[in-house]
Amino acid sequence: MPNQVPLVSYLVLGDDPHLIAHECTNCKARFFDRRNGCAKCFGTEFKDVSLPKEGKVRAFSIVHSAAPGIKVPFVASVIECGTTRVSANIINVDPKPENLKLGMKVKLATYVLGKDEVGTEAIGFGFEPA
Amino acid sequence: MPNQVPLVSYLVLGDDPHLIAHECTNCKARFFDRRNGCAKCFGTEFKDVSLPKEGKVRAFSIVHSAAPGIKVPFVASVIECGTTRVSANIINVDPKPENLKLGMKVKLATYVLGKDEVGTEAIGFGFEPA
Amino acid sequence: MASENLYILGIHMTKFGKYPNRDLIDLAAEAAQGAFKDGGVTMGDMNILAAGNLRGTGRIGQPLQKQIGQTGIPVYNVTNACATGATAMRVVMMAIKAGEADMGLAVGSEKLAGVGLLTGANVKADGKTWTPEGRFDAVSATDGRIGTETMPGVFAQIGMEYGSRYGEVSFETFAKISEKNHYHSTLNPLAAYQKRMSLEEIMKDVMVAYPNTRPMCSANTDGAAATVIVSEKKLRTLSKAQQDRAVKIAASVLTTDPWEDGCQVLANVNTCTREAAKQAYAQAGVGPKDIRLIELHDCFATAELVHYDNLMLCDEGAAVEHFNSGATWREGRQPVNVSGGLESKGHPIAATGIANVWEIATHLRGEAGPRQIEGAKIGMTHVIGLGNTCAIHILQK
Amino acid sequence: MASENLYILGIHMTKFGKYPNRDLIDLAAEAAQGAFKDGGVTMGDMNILAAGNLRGTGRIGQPLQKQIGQTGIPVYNVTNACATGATAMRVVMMAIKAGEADMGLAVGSEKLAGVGLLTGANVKADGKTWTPEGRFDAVSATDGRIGTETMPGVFAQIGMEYGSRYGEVSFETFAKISEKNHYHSTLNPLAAYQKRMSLEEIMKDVMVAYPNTRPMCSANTDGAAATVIVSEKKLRTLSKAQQDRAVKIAASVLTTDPWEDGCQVLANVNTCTREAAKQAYAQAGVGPKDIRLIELHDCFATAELVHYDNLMLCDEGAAVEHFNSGATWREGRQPVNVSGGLESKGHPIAATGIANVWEIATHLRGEAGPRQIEGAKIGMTHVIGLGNTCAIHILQK
Ligand SMILES: [Zn+2]
Ligand SMILES: [Zn+2]
Repeated sequence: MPNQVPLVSYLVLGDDPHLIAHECTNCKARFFDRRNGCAKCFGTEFKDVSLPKEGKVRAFSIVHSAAPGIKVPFVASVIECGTTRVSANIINVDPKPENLKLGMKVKLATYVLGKDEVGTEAIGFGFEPA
Repeated sequence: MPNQVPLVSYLVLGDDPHLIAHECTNCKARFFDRRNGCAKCFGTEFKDVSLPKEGKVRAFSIVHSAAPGIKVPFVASVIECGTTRVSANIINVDPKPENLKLGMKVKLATYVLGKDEVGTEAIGFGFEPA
Repeated sequence: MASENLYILGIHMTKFGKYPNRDLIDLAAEAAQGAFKDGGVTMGDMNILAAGNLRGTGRIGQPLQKQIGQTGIPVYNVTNACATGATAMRVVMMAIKAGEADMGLAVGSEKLAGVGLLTGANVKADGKTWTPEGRFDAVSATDGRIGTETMPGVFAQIGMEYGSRYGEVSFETFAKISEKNHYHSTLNPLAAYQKRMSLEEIMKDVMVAYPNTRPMCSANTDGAAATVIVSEKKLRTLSKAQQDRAVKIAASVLTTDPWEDGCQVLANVNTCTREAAKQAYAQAGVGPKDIRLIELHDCFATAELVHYDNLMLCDEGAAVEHFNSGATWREGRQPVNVSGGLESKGHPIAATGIANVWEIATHLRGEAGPRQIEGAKIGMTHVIGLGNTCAIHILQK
Repeated sequence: MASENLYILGIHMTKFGKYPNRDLIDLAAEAAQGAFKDGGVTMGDMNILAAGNLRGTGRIGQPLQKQIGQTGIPVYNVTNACATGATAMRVVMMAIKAGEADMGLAVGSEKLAGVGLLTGANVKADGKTWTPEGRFDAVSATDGRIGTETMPGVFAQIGMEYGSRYGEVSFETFAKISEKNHYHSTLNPLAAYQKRMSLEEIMKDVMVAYPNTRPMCSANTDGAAATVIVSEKKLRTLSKAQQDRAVKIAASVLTTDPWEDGCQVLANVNTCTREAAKQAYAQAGVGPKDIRLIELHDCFATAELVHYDNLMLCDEGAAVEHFNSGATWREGRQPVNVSGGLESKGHPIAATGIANVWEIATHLRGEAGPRQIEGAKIGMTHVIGLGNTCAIHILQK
């Protein structure tokens, strides 16, 4: 099996790929990016927490116009994983309005984005209908 | 003789190449660019006036670093043509401090900048020691 | 000082559209000189200039001053995404309230014609070996792979998210909002597009980001707008004609988005708008029902809907019913975007926040001609800068 | 309101230098959080944020707010060339004087390490056929052909022009100014370069734009600075420790260049500086002789000289004599740029206008350690944004 790297560091690979969030140890606000502080309480300590792999669709758009290299149309969405909202594409679905519904249940899925010149695979993620 | 165009429209070519300024008809402030109004009196009417071809050096710098395509070092300067200040290179002089002096007398000179693909020459200008 | 009233003395917008032979400063100068003429003043009367531009150099104040008058006054160059023009107005107002000026010019200018999709995209070429970069340690571009950063897609989701809270909103409803605005535009000679479009035409047009088709997206155009703002004290020294046409700025509010879960995942334009509206109503001492007409930030048809609710023009959750009642059409109880809105008037970003003030002021002055909303005494403008900023002005005659 | 005094409550600058692994927001956040800590406050105490950045996205306010605290307050993104940081401070001050805030944060951040020559160059590829473009109908690039738009060349001429008015200034004199500033930098741990340089080393270094060699040019570095500004009324409600360290802003002035012949041919940084200085002295009720130390905009050694005169630190035309008297060395009567100045401390553009306030405030607080200027009770900062803007602050303890 080739070496793999995640598209972003909040995607944890391995036997059980899942997303993590940086949770403020003071107020429990959650973030996905490298932090200088907490946007809610201004704290500066965070711990990583795992997110559920299942969620439901809070919002979506079928995007027909994107940067070069991105296949269109694709489905951009906001997924509620428990109480935490996540940005993700809805994948493994024909991107038509009739196949998408607010509140629909989805689950995390990963895919190979591509290989670099030393053969390492980059792994992306999306959510697919559950 | 090939067709010629001036580098900028305030350089008038022909038998007697010279610079023109746009003079505010109200307050006589002078400008070289296309105008929306007068920076001094807010008037919006201008007429073109010819500048003397001789002047003296008000300020200069021997510039050793420039955009690609510009030969360095070159002498950037501000020339006083009568009472009007003009930006120009000092040309036809070895660009060394000992050859340049504040207040030195200079006169307008033109040169061929290059030809385009239909053979038209672009004409640039500078001031040379008088 | 802080309680002194401020007024719009002069205001002007260029026609929005394509100006291939005019630069940012030409447009800004036309707007500024138009505002001076409208207000019966000159650059020599200004004590401050605040200038906004987003997609050019971002700093047009001094180049503009070089063209319309170098008087030595302080110049502030501001940006705040699509709220840039409104932010320039706020800076002038603060200078006056601070006692540093009694009259000032705010201007916004943008060249956007022919610009393609506006994205916040962090697209980078895939490197030869994957190398983590940025705040997400991304080894490749994330825009389009982890949701979208394109404006049509972001605002589409903002509209859909409203459906998650209060019941699904149909594609047709969003399209009807666009139908209204394109209908309104037919009466506005300064709109870039003045073509009435049927609901069917709108729904069958090119899909940009479902549920927003092309005519449901703001139009990328060139344009500029400018306004002269004056203190009440100074206004009282001017002519009766000037005083008669001056429009009172009853409220001026700028907010950003307070923390709420998910707000860094999908831009939250609701919280900052609702908060700005609350503050604006309090400042002006009026309620939503007192507002005769509104220019709100319909950067996309999906956005207009949510702002009916955010601006409290309807009961909470009742934006669809509100729209379906006909209230927001120009013949309705409380018309929204009688200018045609950004979808048809055009959206030269930095100009927008002043152009919407021009629209309201023109109605309050009774000078809107065939598109005049009768009896307009109080109007409101709203603009959103993604990222986020909300600016609201309430104007009163 | 307008007459209320304002104070620096907290202020912080990052060390200037190279930060390849930190972005604009990391630097801005360090500066902001440092300023909060210095002032004993939090983001929750701020009622306004003004943020400046020039060479990045130009709008860092909201991305910063997302990292240090989303409280819903108004955010203003400003630019004013090298006066950007000072302009952010002015916006916060106007908000407080206007009664819209009692405490606010101004921040400037820039990533400039490794950036080459900063030009305003309108270089365009020569087209296949000559086509007139722009305000001069230029058929090809003019920068380098009709004078220079590069900063070193522009400021070299500004120094030479002083010589035209008051008698030629030697290369050596300009180089000695740089020698002074590099000497000063050896005591400033936050300076990007802290290396003493001999006059000979400076004169024999790479010539950039005669008479400015490389060490006579401001250093392109990364860095950020931030300050918390508070109203006197609010300050009086804070702890004695906070009140004791607060530094009064005795004057704050922003100007642009009034019309004068030639000002659109060679940037005129003299008129706007002299006017700003006059206004600042009047606001503070002090004269040039009352100022104990000055941080002025030595973007190039040639610039420092002219500002001795513009700030009226010497008699008109006597800048060379003033420098030769030794007055501006740290051991002299009225030291200038004891931080090392932009030539050695570094010049992360948008941070500069706040970092120079940090330097003066640190001396007035008696916290400058080995480089402390004794008895400093009043100090002045000066910054120039080409194009032009001048900002001056007078601080008092
Ligand atoms: Zn927290
Ligand atoms: Zn004039």
